[in-house]
Amino acid sequence: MAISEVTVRDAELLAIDEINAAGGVLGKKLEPVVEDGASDWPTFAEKATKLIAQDKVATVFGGWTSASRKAMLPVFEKRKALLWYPVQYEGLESSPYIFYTGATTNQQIVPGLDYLKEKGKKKLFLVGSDYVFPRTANKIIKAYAAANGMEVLGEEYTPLGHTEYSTLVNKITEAKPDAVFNTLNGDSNVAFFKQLKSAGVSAEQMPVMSVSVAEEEVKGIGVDNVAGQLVAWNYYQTTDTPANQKFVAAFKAKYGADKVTSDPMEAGYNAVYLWAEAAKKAGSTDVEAVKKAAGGVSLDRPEGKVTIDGDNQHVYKTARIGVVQPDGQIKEVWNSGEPIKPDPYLKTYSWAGGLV
Amino acid sequence: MEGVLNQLPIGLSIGAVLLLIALGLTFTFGQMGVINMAHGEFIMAGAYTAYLLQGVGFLVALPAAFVVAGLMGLVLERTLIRRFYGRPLDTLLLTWGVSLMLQQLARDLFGAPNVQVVSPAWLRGGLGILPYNRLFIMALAVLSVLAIWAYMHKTGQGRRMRAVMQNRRLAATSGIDTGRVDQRTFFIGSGLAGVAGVALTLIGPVGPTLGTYYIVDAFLVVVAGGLGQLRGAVLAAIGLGLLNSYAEFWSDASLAKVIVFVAIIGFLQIRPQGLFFVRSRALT
Amino acid sequence: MSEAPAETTSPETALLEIRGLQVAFGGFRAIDGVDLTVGRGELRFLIGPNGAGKTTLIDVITGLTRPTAGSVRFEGRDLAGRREHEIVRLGVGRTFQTSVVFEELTVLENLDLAASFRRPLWSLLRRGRGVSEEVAAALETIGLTPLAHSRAGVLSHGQRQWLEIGMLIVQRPRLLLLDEPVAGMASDERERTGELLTEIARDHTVIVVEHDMDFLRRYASQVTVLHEGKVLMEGSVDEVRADPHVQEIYLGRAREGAEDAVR
Amino acid sequence: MTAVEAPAEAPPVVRREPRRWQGPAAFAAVALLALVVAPLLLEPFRLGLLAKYLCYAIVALGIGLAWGQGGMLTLGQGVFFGLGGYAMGMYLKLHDAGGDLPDFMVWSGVEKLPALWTPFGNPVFALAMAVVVPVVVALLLGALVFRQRVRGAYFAILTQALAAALVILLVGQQGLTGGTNGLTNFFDFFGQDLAADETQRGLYLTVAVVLGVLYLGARQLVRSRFGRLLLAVRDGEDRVRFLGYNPATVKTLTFAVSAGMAGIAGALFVPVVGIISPALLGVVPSLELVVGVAVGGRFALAGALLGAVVMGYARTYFSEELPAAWLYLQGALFVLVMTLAPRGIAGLAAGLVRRRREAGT
Repeated sequence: MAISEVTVRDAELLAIDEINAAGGVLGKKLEPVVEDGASDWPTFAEKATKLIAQDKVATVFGGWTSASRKAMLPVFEKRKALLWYPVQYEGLESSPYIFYTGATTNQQIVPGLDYLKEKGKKKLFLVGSDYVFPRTANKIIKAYAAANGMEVLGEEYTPLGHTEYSTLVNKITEAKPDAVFNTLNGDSNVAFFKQLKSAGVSAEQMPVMSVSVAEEEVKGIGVDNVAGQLVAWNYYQTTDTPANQKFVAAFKAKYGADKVTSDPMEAGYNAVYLWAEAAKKAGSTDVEAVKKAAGGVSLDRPEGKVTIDGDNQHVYKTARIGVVQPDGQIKEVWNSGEPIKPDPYLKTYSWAGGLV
Repeated sequence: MEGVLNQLPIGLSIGAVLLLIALGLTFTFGQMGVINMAHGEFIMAGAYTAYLLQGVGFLVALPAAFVVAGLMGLVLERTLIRRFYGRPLDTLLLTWGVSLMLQQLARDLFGAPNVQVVSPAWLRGGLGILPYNRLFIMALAVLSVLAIWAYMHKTGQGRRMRAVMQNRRLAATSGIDTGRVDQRTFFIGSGLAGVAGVALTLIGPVGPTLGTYYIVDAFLVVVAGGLGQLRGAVLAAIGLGLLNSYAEFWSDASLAKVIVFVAIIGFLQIRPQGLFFVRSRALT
Repeated sequence: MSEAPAETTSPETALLEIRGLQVAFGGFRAIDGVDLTVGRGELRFLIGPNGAGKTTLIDVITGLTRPTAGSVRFEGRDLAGRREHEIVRLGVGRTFQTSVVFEELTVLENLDLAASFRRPLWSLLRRGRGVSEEVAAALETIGLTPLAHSRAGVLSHGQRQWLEIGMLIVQRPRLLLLDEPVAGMASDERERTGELLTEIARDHTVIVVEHDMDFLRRYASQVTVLHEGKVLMEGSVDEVRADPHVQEIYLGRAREGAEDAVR
Repeated sequence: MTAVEAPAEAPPVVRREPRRWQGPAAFAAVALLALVVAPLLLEPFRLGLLAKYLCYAIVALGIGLAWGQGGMLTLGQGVFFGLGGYAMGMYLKLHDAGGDLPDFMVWSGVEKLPALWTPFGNPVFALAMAVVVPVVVALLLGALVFRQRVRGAYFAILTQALAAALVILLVGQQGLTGGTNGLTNFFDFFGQDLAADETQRGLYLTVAVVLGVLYLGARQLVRSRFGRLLLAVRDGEDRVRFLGYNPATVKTLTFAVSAGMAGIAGALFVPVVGIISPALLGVVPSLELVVGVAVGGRFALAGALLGAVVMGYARTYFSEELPAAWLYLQGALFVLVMTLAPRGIAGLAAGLVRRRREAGT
């Protein structure tokens, strides 16, 4: 299990512990079976099959990259089993056998753009890792820009795991955008921010809005390289809700005081609670019954109120823009006020008409 | 237009990174015939050394990483590689196994996420397009090459090393302890990987998979450089650095990698003699 | 033994013609202006002290080394720029100082492989069964019939050399180049090799590179002496042995080696 | 430094004609086990995994030919596996889409089916391409590289770089290839429902039969004159040249055969596992395949094949039972095999048999 997948698993196990301590679901204790997708999509599919066919689990929580979800999707659809996917993703999907507890594009990318527009950033430069999420995100960004009087000066992709960003930084500084929209993934963020910083580009003159940099990544990038930069998520460790104080405390108690919590972890943590709530409502862990009961299930979670949208099986989430602080935490500077209805196909956005 | 000009120093600085990561390999691979897939993990060891020595001083980390990675190389040579001389393909697979274990070891020791290595304050800022840390890497690459050259040509150990590289059997019969020379070569080659690792903390991630990002590039430099000579590695690194820089500037990072690969295959068509030579009297 | 002395060989019948050959390795001239003509049916010995350019000459003829200048013509065809296997296909075969046979294959398989080189590659896919007459004859000639099914890896040094010669014979080359065929052999093996050589020379043109004077005296007729990359002289064994210049380079060079050489 | 590869330790020292019935009997026993016993005993999920391992075994067979017999260490076999897999995946995708655009093209913003895809709607064409494309790529690469006498370690590194480059290319062409996701979500396989257990069983049997046929073919190749020539090229490429053969041709053809096998394996893999993605053909999976071959024993075709199955099983087993230790185990296993038993399981077995025989006589 590579890097961040581990902490999502830890958060999910914490939720299971908590639910068991409170008496379990429908009078039964939850028993976790952990399998490792090894950051390898076909392995995700193999392990999902094993969990369903051999271990006969009630439901599966997990998946990391979009590719891992796409690889597992046919397994769950064919075997009519449930997957709870906890990561923000590129939308344009609504499988009847998947619940999406992370943000879809209109709960993360669109609010991020709204924020940049509000701040008067008209010229954008798009940087992403070469895979599905950044490419789809950038398509949305370009459509948004076209409809909102913004200009996209450049769109660049680098291979996954790429670590040489001097040429890209040169391209960016030459284009002189007002802001950079960053959909780089994993280790590439470290190299990108280090090299951007040492090229003397500061967050004040050219802020970078990132959608894959959370509290955990900040540590690896080095706070001094990323402090002052913008991120778009639905949850931060600093999010001020009673449920979050409890979550952060419980997580640190279980895994160590130096651990941080982040958006995907919180979404995974939520997923377990949402499933448990739906099962209670259905009075059964049967897949079809849970699916039917899930619509409208609503809970107060660390990120605030979340509600399952019965139609597309996504979750209503509050969008939050944050700024990375010198202590490595992220401070919220803007939020959407209320949970945003998930719209994976951006059907309610007129500018997105040509996308799907 | 300024961007095009900027790509020149950028290309040179990419070349310097390539040279640093490949320098050790020109010894262990180019001259000893050992394909060390764990070279990337020695780079990683160097980077973690810099991580552990934060606060002590960045310049202290350089020799420390040289020694740490060098010792790792020495242990590897003494315990395993020694049995595999003359079987380069087997060493390749063997050291790959070692590299997997080292990656997992790093994960267990330091955790799976990247760790933070703060660049020293005196490397903040820059000169023109090149930040000081890039200039530092270039200077380090030049210094390493000079040091190696001086070692090989100006010291007795270096001369013995060259003797073994050119003709192992003859060297052995003229009283050179080839085993010792091999150990030294491996120590130096691996140590250089450690130095590269420290330098890479300035510009890239520091995590368990660090080595895997650089290993293929490092080998390509040695293949393109051929000859197993310092000169070949230097020229290949600079050439590939510039090619990378301009290919990426005019296309994108993904395509640049493909272009570099195609260029190397093409280069081999023109100058395969850089890559091997047939000994007429001792056919294999 | 050959009846045709070199000087009477006319250009039409010359099998191998080397003109103005030069080979330089860096600054060192391994061959420096060699002319050599070998006629059909000849058995020619090439001698000379170490570094005289004997093996380099063979390497050039067989395409292993590229000449810096000059030409090599075989049956009137220029060999320049041809790859090794193409030259073999033209009819030039050679052995090496350190014999190379395929140790994983049996003696028979080694010979069979050599004999099959003119077959189209596809026909090699069939499982070769049985022993062709030609291969059987070669086995007999080199005296390895009893070892036909042994792996070549178990052969002695002498047997390997014979196997190599056998592999040459089955290829029916029109020119054989043998590079020090008796080096490192015991005396009975030398004897055997000498007989083999005599037998082969009956219907082949052969060039032998050899150091061993004793062997030379017994089996050679025509000798070319190379020295420092040049042809020092050509002539019969007796002429060569009587030549003071030759004696000087063999005797003057290294006394201890000389004894061995003129023994 | 010389790029001339020293012949690694020599394969079996004693060339013994095995008793005539032994080979066929062993083959029949394995065939019975694979075709009758396994489908009866294993539950569908495990049978599917076995089918996957057998796909890897087909690749391993090719590696055994190229590396074990021909001395060409190919670290880019995933490339050919992937090309075969994509050919099959493209057909299945088009077939499922039934005239519409495949799903990933829709979300990648492709509006018209790319010309490259059009002919793959034809199953015969797609199946043919699954073999032809890898073979042609291998022929081209082989012709370029072997003609220039690039070999040994250099060849290994070049094939590795090829794998790295192809992954980047596939990932970058998302509209054409599905990007990192690759091609997945297939429903129908020549009229059979891919989710059904019977389909999976049928696929398993197909893979097993194909593997058996290819094994026999490869064995025939190894025992033919061509096979001896290949061995000769491995042990003395330059000497072979002086026998009038062009080693580059021999190597290129063998490399192409091994590529074709990998292509077939890839094409079978796709319906069995349900996905083909760049992650399956990069540097690491290609190396893992070679590792399997080395563990099983590269000098014997059966060893290579066995190694792939053993490694596949070990990977599944340990990642289920001891996930944290898997990387250590894999690394350690490999170091041990290379150090103590460089001829792999097959070598150990052959040694045992020989010892017993010697004890008996």
